[in-house]
Amino acid sequence: MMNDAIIWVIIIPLLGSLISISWSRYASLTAIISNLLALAASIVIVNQVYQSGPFIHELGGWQAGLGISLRADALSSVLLLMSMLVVSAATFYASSYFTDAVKRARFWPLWLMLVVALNALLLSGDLFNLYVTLELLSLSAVALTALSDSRAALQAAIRYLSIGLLGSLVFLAGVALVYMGYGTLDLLALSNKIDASPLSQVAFGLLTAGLLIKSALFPLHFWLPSAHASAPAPVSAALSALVVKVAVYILLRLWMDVFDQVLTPLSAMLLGTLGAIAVIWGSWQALQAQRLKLMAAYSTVAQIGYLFIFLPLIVALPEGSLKDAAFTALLLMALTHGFAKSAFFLSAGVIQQYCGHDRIAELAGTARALPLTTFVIALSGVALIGLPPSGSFLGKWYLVSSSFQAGQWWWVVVIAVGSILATAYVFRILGYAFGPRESVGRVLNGGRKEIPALILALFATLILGFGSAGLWDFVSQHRYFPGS
Amino acid sequence: MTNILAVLAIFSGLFFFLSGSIGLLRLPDIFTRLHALAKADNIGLAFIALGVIMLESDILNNIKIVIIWLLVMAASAISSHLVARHALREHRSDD
Amino acid sequence: MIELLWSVFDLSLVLLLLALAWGTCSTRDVMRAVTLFIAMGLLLAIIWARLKAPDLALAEAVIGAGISGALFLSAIKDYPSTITVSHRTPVLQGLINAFTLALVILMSWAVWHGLNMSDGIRLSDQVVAQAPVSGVSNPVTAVLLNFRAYDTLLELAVVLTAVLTVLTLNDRRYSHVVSSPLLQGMTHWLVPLLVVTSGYLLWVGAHAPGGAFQAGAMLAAAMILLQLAFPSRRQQFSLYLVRFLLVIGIFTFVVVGIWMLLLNDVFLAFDPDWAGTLILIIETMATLSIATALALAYLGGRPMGWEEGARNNSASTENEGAG
Amino acid sequence: MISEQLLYSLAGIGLFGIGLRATLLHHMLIPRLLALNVCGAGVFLIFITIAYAGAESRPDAVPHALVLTGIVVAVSATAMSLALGRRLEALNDE
Repeated sequence: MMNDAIIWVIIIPLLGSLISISWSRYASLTAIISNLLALAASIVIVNQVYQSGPFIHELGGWQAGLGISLRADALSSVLLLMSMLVVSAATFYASSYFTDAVKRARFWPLWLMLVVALNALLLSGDLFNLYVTLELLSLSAVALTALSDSRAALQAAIRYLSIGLLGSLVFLAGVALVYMGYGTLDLLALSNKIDASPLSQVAFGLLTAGLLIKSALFPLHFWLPSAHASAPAPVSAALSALVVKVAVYILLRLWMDVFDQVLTPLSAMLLGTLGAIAVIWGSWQALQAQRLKLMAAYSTVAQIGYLFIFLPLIVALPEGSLKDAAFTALLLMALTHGFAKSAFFLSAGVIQQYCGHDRIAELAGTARALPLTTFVIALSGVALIGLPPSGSFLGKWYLVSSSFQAGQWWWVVVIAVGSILATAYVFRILGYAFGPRESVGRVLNGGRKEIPALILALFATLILGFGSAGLWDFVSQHRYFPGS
Repeated sequence: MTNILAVLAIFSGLFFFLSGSIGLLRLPDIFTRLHALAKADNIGLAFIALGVIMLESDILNNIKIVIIWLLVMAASAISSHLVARHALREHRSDD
Repeated sequence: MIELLWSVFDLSLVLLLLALAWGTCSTRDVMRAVTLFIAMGLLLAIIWARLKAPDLALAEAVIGAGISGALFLSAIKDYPSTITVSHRTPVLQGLINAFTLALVILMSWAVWHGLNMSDGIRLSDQVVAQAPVSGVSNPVTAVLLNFRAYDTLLELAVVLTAVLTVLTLNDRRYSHVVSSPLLQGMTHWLVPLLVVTSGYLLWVGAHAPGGAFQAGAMLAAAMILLQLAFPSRRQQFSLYLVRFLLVIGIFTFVVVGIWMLLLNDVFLAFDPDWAGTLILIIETMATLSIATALALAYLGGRPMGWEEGARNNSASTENEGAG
Repeated sequence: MISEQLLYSLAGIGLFGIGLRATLLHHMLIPRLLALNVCGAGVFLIFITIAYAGAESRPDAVPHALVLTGIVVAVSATAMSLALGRRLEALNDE
């Protein structure tokens, strides 16, 4: 039973979704229980990878290639655990966020589908299956964005969907070319067969382009801010922390494990440059933003940029501990951002519900009315800037040191500017939040809403910061795909 | 001999289809177009079905072809009727 | 001679296809664009048949051209009928054109190389070799419901997600009522025929072209036809039944998968002896779900009373809160 | 035999290009959705061409199954986009 956790983590939310459609009366309870069960399953998976290394589940009992395989290694299992933690916290939060019962009944089935898509995507070992999970992810994410039911949200949702569909189709065209040349869809079999040819290069380009759209790398980020800012708060948290990130995960998987024969330093440099522009541009826009959630969304654009700066460094560094360290630092950055940004969005939701708006300039007094939420925002701000002891401090530290080791010092300038801008936008909010106001409203004590965000923020700052040594060992030992 | 007849039938079917399509493109209004389309296409399909029946020896398949022809005829008759009626109402409401 | 004729045939199919696609994408009249799109779908069905993919020909005709076309046709009533072509600046338009052209040339170059480079080892040999133990002899069904059944499970989840979204967003459309005695007369005998055909497609999918998706779409067509011809009868559908039909496909799929997991330690690992029966059960339920989903999607929103359960629930919890 | 494959795969690429171009150019929902569907049809055609192995031999069933999945996904996405558009129109009218 324990060995099958890799299946349960997908099936349990799926069953939960079906139940919450059929009996909307018990939907909240179903969602919480199935999330907790799936969280437990993801812990089992991480433990299994830790104990006995990466493993594989060949669905239907067919050899991977003919059938589809699910795979777990250090990268996917850690991201899975992060995603389940974020989702579980957001689930608790959402159970009290939606006051309208009809909205709640609409929310749960789609939310659980999003969880299914995230987990299925992280564990998939098959190129076409990745396409299907990407579509499931897009559709459920768009549906949840549209739940806000405002004009802005629907416009954002429509744009998000058509961009997402375009990205999937470009990805699918890449899949078609891969199958044309190599006759397989299994990632592992493909990594053994692949060679540098015109076909594989164009296919690789298409797959990458499709995923870049989904991961909102500058200049393909234009759909992100409106969608992430107009969705309901728990949805924004999942979109910014997870949905964008899993696209980066597939990209990384394809670049590092499958197409490593095909990629050129030049293409990595190109993505790194785009990432650098994203860091500066996103941070600058975040500083200009008038609304809290829009600021957080632009900050996501910037934080995704950091992840792409790692690519040219990892490609340039020689095989060995330096490369592994850069890779782990990338993972650490991704994890920290996931926890911090979801905490931030959940807190922004609390503020929005309390104040009735999220205009930054009018936040005066929230620090007194909502001390815990303001504290969470400060904590996640620490992680977004990259101050110690957060995980992103270590991540940026390694980013800087690998830039010097790879002889690409210019990234350091970008990182410095990005961090200064991040400091500015975080302190701008805190400055307004601590501002005085004549009549302080009722002090909200919404434990169910504030505690999940606090836990996520603590993960981002303390646990990842102080506990990252374990991650280092874990990733360097079990980083590779099972069987390779 | 049967082959030649079959090919002849299919070609005359194609001729009707062609004239139906030309009618669709060239005729001035929706009613005349429908007229061209429904009539010519039904006869065209009948000829093609006839030709295919001559080529096919299996009796079951032949029955299927006849059923298909009948179904298409009924469907095209009814849909032409609906299109025409809709057009007529719009035509009247325009006046 | 024959080869030449085939080439002429292929070439004219391809040119017509490209022309229809170009027309669909460049006309300024929405109605014309949709009509051309449907025509393109039908032409694609012929091309699938030509390329020896009859399963797809069926699916394209029923789903790609039929259901998609119906969705578009009913949607364009809600929209303005002329397309303002583009708000992009001329420079941007030029860039888009150049970019697309470059991409097309690049892909053609890749395919030119790629068609000759395959080592000939494809999954097709494995599919044929394993087909006898898959439980069905139609290789496409074997891939869909046995070798890559997990994909199909997630695909059903995609359909369900899309329909749930349709149901959450809007109330159903009431405007399209076509009451005509002729249509009603035809519906009387066409609907039973469609149901029988759908059942036939489902059953025959095991060894010949057909299967759950084609059958489901056919059944959906029957439902849509009924709703068009007899607008008053639809209220008699129990909404509990509709909910049940919507989820039964995935539910059966998952339950069978878990059963196999407990039995054989692998999710969805069918015993060869049982595989045929299990696949038929899954496909039957999936047909019902797909048909319900597509018919609801066509209605464009939730039927009356869809969210009553949640509403009652809210009323009762509010009362509890007050008490 | 190669020439048929080449012809149809080039047609698939052409369809993909036409759809892609129109998707990027249009900003109205329905034309853009039609364009996306055209684009998808192009990708499907590439898949089916790969499966086709000549007049005499049996085609590869795997791409057929993949395209069937793709068609169903496409129709779902279309239905969903149209519903989003309809809701937006309704909100605009209010």
